[in-house]
Amino acid sequence: MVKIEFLGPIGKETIELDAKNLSDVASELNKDKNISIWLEKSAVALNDTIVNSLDLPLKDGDRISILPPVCGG
Amino acid sequence: MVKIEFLGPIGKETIELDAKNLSDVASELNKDKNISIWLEKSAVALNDTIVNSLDLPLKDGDRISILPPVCGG
Amino acid sequence: MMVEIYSGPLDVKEILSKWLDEIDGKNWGAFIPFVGIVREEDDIAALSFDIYEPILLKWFEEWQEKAKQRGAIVKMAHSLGDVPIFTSSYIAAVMSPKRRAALTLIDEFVEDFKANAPIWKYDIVDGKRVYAQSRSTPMIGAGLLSKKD
Amino acid sequence: MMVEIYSGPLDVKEILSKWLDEIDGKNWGAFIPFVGIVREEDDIAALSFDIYEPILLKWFEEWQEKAKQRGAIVKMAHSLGDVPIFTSSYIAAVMSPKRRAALTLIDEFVEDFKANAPIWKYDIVDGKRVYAQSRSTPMIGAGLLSKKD
Repeated sequence: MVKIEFLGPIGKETIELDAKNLSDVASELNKDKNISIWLEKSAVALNDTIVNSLDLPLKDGDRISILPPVCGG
Repeated sequence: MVKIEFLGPIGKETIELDAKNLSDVASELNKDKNISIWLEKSAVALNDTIVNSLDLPLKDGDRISILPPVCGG
Repeated sequence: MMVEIYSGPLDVKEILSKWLDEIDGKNWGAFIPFVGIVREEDDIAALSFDIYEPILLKWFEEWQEKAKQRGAIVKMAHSLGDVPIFTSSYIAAVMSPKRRAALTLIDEFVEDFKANAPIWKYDIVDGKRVYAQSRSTPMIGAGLLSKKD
Repeated sequence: MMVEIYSGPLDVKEILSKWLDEIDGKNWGAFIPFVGIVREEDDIAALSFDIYEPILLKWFEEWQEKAKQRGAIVKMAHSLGDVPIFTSSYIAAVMSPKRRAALTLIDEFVEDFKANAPIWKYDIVDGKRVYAQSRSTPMIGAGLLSKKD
């Protein structure tokens, strides 16, 4: 199981999923329209490191963060 | 008569000259080698306004400043 | 040297004084702080901020490393929660031996901060907290999980 | 708003505090000071400065006008006479509604200051005051009176 946390304004509780890689996560999350509209413009971190590939294998306990558009300052 | 003042590191007292325009001033000042070496890299102000032409007519009491290379800050 | 996160508005004088004390007696020739202040605009009473610290710290550490390679140091303070208009929510700074490097670095650091620091901004209007969506920027790599088909 | 000229080193905290008080309650979103500090280098004990105020004030007024056209304000403080190492001789600052304009303006303002403000720098080494010739820049229009033939 991996944890998915939704940061900032997405306003959704952390969920747990069975997923072998980020493609599985993408498939699952895109089923929910309220989440998929955020995914288009959100970056993704695996255990607090921004990632750029869907092929990354996931292991039990991994933590995935969804980061919507930012505006610090 | 016009006044010529030498600013910053030139270290020369103000002088007075008879001159109808800046060309006359240039001719006169270039006679002194200790001044002419500064003129190559110095800007010129007439009554505290930087000027860019030798043809400017001068009138009695005008004040010309010679500004050597700068380094503020 | 860490990111300094404060609850509510920043005490600009105190933070700048502290950073000035840090450079005292060192050989930095240029110190450039950038002070960001909440503007009165669109009837907002305040801005409010969420921060995801673990990734902010990594982002900042990478900038410390980039600055170090140029012989410089970067500093940063940011507010968490509500920050009323006319008060400061953000201070960045560069200390560098030389002017030119310092001016380039503060520009790059502040611009990358706006684009990639994991901080979310909200307008406080009539007591409500509204995500500043139109002023926000997708981070580098955004859209990875978006359905392409 | 005039150029502030001080005898000897600048009290950075006091000057920044004063400028921060001036922006308090106004709608400036970005305040960027540039603080120049005398570096320990080549055995100098201090730097020393001559200033030709009438032309410095004109130069500064032109910059105030340029800044105004961009909706911003520029500020400046500079030392006259001797300034020991590790103390400040120069502070410039920009106040602007927006970040991007402020970053561009402080860069242009500081660079033009170095090239065209009528200020002359001397190294104080072994009690002697030596013109910093190799670090100095001819102003725009330099060479007008040079003999061309």
